[in-house]
Amino acid sequence: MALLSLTPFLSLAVFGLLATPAGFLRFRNSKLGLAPFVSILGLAVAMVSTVWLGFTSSSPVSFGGLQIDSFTLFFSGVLLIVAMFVAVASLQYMRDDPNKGPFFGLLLLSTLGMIVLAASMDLILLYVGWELMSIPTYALTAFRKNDPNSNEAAMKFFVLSALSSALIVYAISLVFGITGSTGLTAIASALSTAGPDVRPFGVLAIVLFIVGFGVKMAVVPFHMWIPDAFEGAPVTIGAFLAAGAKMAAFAAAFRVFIVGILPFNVDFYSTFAIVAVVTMTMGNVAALMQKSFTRLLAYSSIAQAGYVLMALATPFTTTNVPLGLAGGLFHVLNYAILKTAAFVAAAAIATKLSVRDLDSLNGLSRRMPQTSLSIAVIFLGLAGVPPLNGFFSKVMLFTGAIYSPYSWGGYLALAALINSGFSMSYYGWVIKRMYFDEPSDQSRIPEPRIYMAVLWAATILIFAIGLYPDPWIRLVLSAAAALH
Amino acid sequence: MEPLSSFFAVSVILLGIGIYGLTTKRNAIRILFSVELIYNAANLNIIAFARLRSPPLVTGQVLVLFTIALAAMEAAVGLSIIILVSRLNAEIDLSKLSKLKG
Amino acid sequence: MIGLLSIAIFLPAVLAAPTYLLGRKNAKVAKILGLGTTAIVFVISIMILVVFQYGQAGFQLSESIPWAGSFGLNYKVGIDGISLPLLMIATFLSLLSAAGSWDQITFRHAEYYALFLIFETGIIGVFTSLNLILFYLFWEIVLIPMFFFIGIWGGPRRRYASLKFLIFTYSGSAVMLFGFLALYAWTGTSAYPGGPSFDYDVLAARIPNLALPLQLVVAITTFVGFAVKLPIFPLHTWLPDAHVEAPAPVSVLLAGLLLKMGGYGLIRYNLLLFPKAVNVLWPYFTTIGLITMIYGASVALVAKDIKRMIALTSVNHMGYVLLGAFTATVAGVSGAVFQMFSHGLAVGMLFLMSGYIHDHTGTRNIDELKGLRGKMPQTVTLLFLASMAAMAVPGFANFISEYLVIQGALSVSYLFAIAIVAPALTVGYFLWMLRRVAMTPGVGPKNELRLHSILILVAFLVPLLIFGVYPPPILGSVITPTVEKWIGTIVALGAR
Amino acid sequence: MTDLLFLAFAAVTIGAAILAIEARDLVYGAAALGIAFLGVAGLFFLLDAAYVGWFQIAVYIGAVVVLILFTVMLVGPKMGETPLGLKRVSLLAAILVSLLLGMTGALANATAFPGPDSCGSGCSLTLLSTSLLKSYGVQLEFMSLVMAAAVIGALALSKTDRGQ
Amino acid sequence: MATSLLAWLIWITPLVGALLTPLIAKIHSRVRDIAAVGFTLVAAVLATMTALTVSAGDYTVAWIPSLTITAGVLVDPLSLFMANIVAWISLVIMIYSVGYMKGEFGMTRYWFFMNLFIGNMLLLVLADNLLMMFFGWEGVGLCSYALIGHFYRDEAQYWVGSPGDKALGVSEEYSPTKSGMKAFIMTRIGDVALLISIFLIYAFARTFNYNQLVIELGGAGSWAANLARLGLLLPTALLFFGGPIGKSAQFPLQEWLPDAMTGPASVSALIHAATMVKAGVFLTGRMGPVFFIALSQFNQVPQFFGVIAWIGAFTALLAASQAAVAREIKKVLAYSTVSQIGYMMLALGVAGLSANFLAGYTAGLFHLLSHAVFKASLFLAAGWVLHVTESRFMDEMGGLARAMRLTSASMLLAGLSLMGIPPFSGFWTKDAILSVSFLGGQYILYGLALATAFITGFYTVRMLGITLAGKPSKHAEDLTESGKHPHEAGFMMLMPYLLLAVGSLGLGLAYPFYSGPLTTYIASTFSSALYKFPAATISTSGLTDLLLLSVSTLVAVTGGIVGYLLYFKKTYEFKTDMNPIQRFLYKRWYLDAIYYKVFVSGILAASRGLFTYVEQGIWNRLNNAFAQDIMDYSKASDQLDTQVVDRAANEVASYGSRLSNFLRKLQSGVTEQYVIAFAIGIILLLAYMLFVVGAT
Repeated sequence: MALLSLTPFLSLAVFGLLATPAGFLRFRNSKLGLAPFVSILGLAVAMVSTVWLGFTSSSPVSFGGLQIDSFTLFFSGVLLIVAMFVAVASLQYMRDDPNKGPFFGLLLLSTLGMIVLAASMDLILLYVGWELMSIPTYALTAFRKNDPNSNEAAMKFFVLSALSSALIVYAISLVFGITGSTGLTAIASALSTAGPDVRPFGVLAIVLFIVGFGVKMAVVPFHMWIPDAFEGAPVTIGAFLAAGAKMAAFAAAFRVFIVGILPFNVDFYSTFAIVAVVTMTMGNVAALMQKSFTRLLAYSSIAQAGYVLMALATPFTTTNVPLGLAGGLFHVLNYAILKTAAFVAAAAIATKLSVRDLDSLNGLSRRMPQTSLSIAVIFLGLAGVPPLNGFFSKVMLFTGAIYSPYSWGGYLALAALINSGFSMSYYGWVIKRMYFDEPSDQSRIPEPRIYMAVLWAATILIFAIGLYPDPWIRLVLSAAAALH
Repeated sequence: MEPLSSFFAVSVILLGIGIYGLTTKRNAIRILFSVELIYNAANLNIIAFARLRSPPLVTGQVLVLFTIALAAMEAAVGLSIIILVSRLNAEIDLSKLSKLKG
Repeated sequence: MIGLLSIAIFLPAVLAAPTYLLGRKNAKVAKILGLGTTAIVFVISIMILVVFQYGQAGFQLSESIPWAGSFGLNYKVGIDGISLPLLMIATFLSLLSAAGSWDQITFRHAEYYALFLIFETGIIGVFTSLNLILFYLFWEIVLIPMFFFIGIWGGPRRRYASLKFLIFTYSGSAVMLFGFLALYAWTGTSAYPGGPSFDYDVLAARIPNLALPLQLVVAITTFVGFAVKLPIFPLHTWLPDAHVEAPAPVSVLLAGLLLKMGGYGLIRYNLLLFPKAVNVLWPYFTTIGLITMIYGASVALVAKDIKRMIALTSVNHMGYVLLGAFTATVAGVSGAVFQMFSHGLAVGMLFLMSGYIHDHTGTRNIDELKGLRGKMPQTVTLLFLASMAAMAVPGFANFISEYLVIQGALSVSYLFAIAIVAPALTVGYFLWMLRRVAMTPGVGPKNELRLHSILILVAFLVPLLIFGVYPPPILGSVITPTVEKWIGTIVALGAR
Repeated sequence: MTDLLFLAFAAVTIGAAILAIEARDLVYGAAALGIAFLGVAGLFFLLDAAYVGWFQIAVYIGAVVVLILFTVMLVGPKMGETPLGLKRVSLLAAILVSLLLGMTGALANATAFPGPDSCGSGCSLTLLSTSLLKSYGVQLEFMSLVMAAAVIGALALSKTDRGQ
Repeated sequence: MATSLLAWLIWITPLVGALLTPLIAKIHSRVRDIAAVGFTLVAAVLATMTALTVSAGDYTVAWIPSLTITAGVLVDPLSLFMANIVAWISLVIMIYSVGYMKGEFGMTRYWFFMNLFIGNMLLLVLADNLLMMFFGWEGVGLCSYALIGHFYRDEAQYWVGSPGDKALGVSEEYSPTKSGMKAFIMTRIGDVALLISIFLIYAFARTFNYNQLVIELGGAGSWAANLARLGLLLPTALLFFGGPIGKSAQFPLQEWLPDAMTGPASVSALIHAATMVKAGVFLTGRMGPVFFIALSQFNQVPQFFGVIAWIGAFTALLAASQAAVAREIKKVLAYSTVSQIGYMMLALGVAGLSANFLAGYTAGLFHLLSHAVFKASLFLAAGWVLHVTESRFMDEMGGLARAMRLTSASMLLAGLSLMGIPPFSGFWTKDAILSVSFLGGQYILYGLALATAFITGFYTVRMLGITLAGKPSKHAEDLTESGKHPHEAGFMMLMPYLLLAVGSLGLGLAYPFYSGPLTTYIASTFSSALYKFPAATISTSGLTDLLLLSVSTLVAVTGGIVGYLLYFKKTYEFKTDMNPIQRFLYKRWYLDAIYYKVFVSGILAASRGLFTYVEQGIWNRLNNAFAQDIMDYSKASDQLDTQVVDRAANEVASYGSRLSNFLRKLQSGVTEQYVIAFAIGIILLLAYMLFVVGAT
């Protein structure tokens, strides 16, 4: 029954709406209330149904503009992992917050918006999904109402994000003007026969799409809100923004560019290549001198966005295999896990040490051994050290670049590889701080179990994907094929 | 009826005013104004494109209904953030909201 | 079916976890588990030695399991005459280094031995893998334990040295990875039926058809990666720092094995895969090798720290590998392989000894070590012998290898007669060191090493002397047939 | 006739938009913004999109502008805005905007626009409502969720917590 | 095969013995001493047995298969001749060592290196190919280095050179360790040349084997022909000769040998007089004929052999002149050794220059034999004298003949042999060299050799006169007063040098009887058809022979008389203010100082420069700077790193961190600036898409 395919959406919607009222109910006298459990249940149901759909459904199912294919399911899996990690970590992080109901409700609705983005084959739906994702995150970023940093972060985030939404609408207006349609397949066929007279509008639309999505994807120079927002936002929401919202923006970009605009005879690939190189270089270089852990994570996430952008620059090989695209998707998965876990680790440190300064990391391995170990693993994964997961997605991305039909593909890969090598300097530096430096305070710090659970789960996933990447590579290849 | 280029021109001018406002203004509310102007510019575009083609399309109007509604909701949340900010800070001047940096 | 090689590769990594977990409470358990595992792996390597068919040129004991087949990745391992000596030296040096760590590592044993075992997995993997990505994987695995070894157990400047090491080698390998990926992409076009692949044998068959410019690009980029590890002259600055700061048993691994990865890569991947490119590039590469040889020796001449001196000799000796490999002659390449084998033993012994000396005298400054003979007569004797090996005195395996390299070089061009300056300089700095350390009147009370330490040191000497006097078991029946076959192939394909 | 109307609406819209941005008092600015929205609504009427025009008036003027005014009142005394310290910034902004406009204009110039056509059934309200409910049902559903989210978010943010 | 094992064992026995010595030492020091001598005895016996039983031939096994290199022992007259000399003289000296070294520290090491040396020396001699020979060659060098520095504690009594000796500001005093290193490095220079030559030969001949080299000589495609075609044959031969120059201390590499006298006297006798320094002569003898044949095909014989002859003659004169003013007894002997080896080289060189190759060749080898015997004797006796007088300076001895009659007698006998007085062996062999140079038409060389003979007579008598005759010096009297009377050596020590001295006389007396057969025997080395030496024998009249004999004897005697007049009657006193000629000679013609200044100081300075300016100055800085900046930043938390790390930041590499800091500061926190960046981004993207990609 085709409606079953909607289970992930429905469960997120239902439980998301339920969570807010559930926030008023107490659960066995615990301080937590019922909302977190309702939302985690909702996420679990969505997750299980997504996995089940992934194994059973063979052909794509469409509802209006909503398309449930392996691309959708892949992204929904990734985003649900992120949401799950964030939700579980928030159990601890939001323990003392009185507004847990709205918090978890918004979290679920936002997750739903992200999945809708990944599933939308219609620009109207895409825009609705975009807003469904964004509006709750504005509120979530500002959730520490008494923390001026949280407010400031939300303010900046809102201003730039609203601007990006407006520009996306403007871009949609132009595409609609050219093609007279909002469905991506119709747009694709219209664009493939589009005459030269509409090209200027198409080009403007492409630019505005890049800018609009780029704000969330952390494309330089539209990235500037990111470090501020990540630092100011509640740390778990930082993870949600970094791993969830950003990846959802990539999902939207993949949909729009690969499905919709690809047939249009405009060479946007080189644009993406330039943007990718600038983004990763800027992210890596700026990360080097950061003083705050979350800001360092923010810049590293900007750099990682640069790598994923390569998937848009060189999606297909000369033999028309979506290798780069699949690599991009794989990197989305790996990055989502790594970055969420990194933020959770940051949350663990922030809750216990109440400073986010990098100096507080000195000698951390003796104070918080589990956290330090997972940070080390995560950072090595982000740097792309085998056999951790980040390595294989990078390999696919870079191979895809070399393998692409464009003459600059090799340079792109080389630039990315040099960046990747360079990035080790700050990742290694943090590891050095944790393991080699002397702490100013030797005392052992108890590590909250909930964070540790998330971190260990992530660490195991990092190793599992890295050691046996085959099923995952297959998964991303089929997801990429679904787009094409 | 006026040609499409006229409507497009108005739309682009509104877009320009919006971006100008964004770059030069520091008051959060006024920045919200600018964003809304860009939305309106886009909406005008859509309606014009939908009407001024043969045959005219109704999809454009549907799209605009959505954008109007969503922009309004976004504005609502944005305004509540502004109120929140004003509670803790002396003002809502964005140039003063620069504790998070570098 | 899991074969001997896989057991040798993965056993240490698998046992690393219990070593860490059980060793956390009791350091002794960690030591025993660590040392025991390396011993078992050494026994396995002896079994490999028994099973190995001598005089054969192809890959043996091969295992192939699809690993990420959807991406052309296979778990593929095997050994031939080039990798066998390195495999043996890897297991042997790991054993000796683990034994040497018994005394010399004094804290955080559980972590140390766990990392040690992971390192061993990596190093064995590097020498046995026959898939480019698998190779790269093991290559990087080696890096991380080494980073921690230097950073946690190192000397006063350990933080600086470890970070420098990490950044240098990681950047180098990133460039190398580009070469590998490019190879995959450029031999994966429709011109090559069978789809893209990272498998060594597949690539070896395809690359001759690859256009020269592309071969050149890949050869140069991979060369950079290997050259940083080797290391060659302008890229060597991480090495003295890393060696000086690392604890002595780790220096053994660093100089004895880590550098060999570069040499092995140069031969296995750079030389044997790109015959046409080698034809163009060999003059440059060999010249770099020559410069490295002479430069390393010259700088070692004035080093004040004995460990730094030994470290710089590695630069000198690895220059031979580069020179020998790119002469693309049977003598040169055999010599390069044999040089890696013999240098690993000789320099390993020297480093371990420097650690012992440091422990017993509290200094590594050559000038302050005067009169050591009085304190540690036996150690000084061993220092003599080890120095003789490193000086390539006839009778030690190093002589044969260095000789073969120079022979190979001379058979290519007489200009390489300059190479003979290097051994002369080598003798100079070793003798000068010995004169200051060993040939001065003894001072102070006797403070000799314990018997087991001496036995460990002697264990290095045994193969050096045996193969120095009678190399056929390793040179004739292992290295040469393989090298002959490969050289025959690549020369036929256009390498010089 | 339509020409005149178009010009009038366009002039009102653009003038009010500039005023909204530049008015010193935010209340005037908000009012000017409302007038600009009205102008756009008028243009919608000109384009035979009456329903959308009314929707625009209802939502933008009835909700958004009112919300803005409320906010201005609430924030009221803290409304100060530091003037731009540097004229150069606004000069830069002007240059940027004119560059953008110029480029867009160049783009538009190169494009041939289709001529106007009779509206026919394309402008009928029935078609609009049926397509909104039938073809775009899913979108509508999700938009309702956005509304819910916006309400929850706005409430959560503006709610004063106990003990704080 | 079974018998060939004997030949293998000749050199293996002492090597194994050396390795066993440390173990045997654990039993008892006495057992160790006996065992050490025993190994040498076995080697000596084996050498003789081989000569008697094993038929000549090349006995090989596989060695380095990748290059088809085999290992082997070459049994032929030349190798057996040398092996027997080496083994038997070694035995004698080993026996002497038992007494001489009694009570010294580090005896296990001493025996170890002595046997190792003997083994390597025998390997050098017996090897059938250049590569194995080189093993032995390097081995003896190393043992020499270790044994010279045996007294590594550098007590002043083991130094050479008078206190405060300086030439050109370079100290001429050498401690054992310093001179050991000097010896090793100087000989290494020659070795490098030798090695290059070996490689060149191998590169063309594809073999190291002596016999193979000879067999492949003939024809146009031979290795020699190929080398000659590239103009490399003569350079190869000359480079090859570099090894002998270094090892046998010939000009210009003669400077190490006098300083090598810091070793024990037994070592000096064995290594620096009787055996190792002869390795160069042996090698020249081994390969000389090969080069002769090779070069003769291209008429390049005179160039090569001329160099040998001239170097030999010049070295002989140079060293003899230095011996004439030396103050230390062992240094006199060392100079004398250099000088006598110069004679041998002269002989070998003249062999190639004259019509009769074999005459010169055997003359050189015979002189090698006789020199080995008498010089060993002199050294051993000098060793005892040193011991008794507790001084190395001749002016602190004097009048020893009264107390030590047998020692003095043996020194006199050996000294007469050295002077070349009939009927001692030295007379015959030196005369043979002189006569081949004269008869070969090399009159200038003959003149140089004759001059050397004169000086030899002079310095030998001078040495004997100062030490044995006259009155005891003040130092000697002081010793006597303190109860240390000069006395005769014990049997174990006396016997060896007495035996050798008498042997020298015996060899001389028997010379006319054995010289013919021995010549034939050695000549049979070249029985192969390949050795096409000029067949012409030099026909000389008996009168010429007699004349030559008389001249050389007369010259030597004259020199002796001058010496006698100057030194036998007077008590010699060492004076620091010498006349210019004396000073010039005493300062070793300033050669040593110049070498030191140019090479040692020069190379060190260059290395230091390389280190300071290149290694530290450029590369380290360049590479450090990047990591450096990271460290700079971390100084707040990590003082140590920054203090240690070189603070000189490099402009180029600090860009990374500066850029990073710049980017960090760019992040001003002001939203409007973000928007401006945003707008700039849009413009740039649009511009790129429009103007580069192309909108139309």
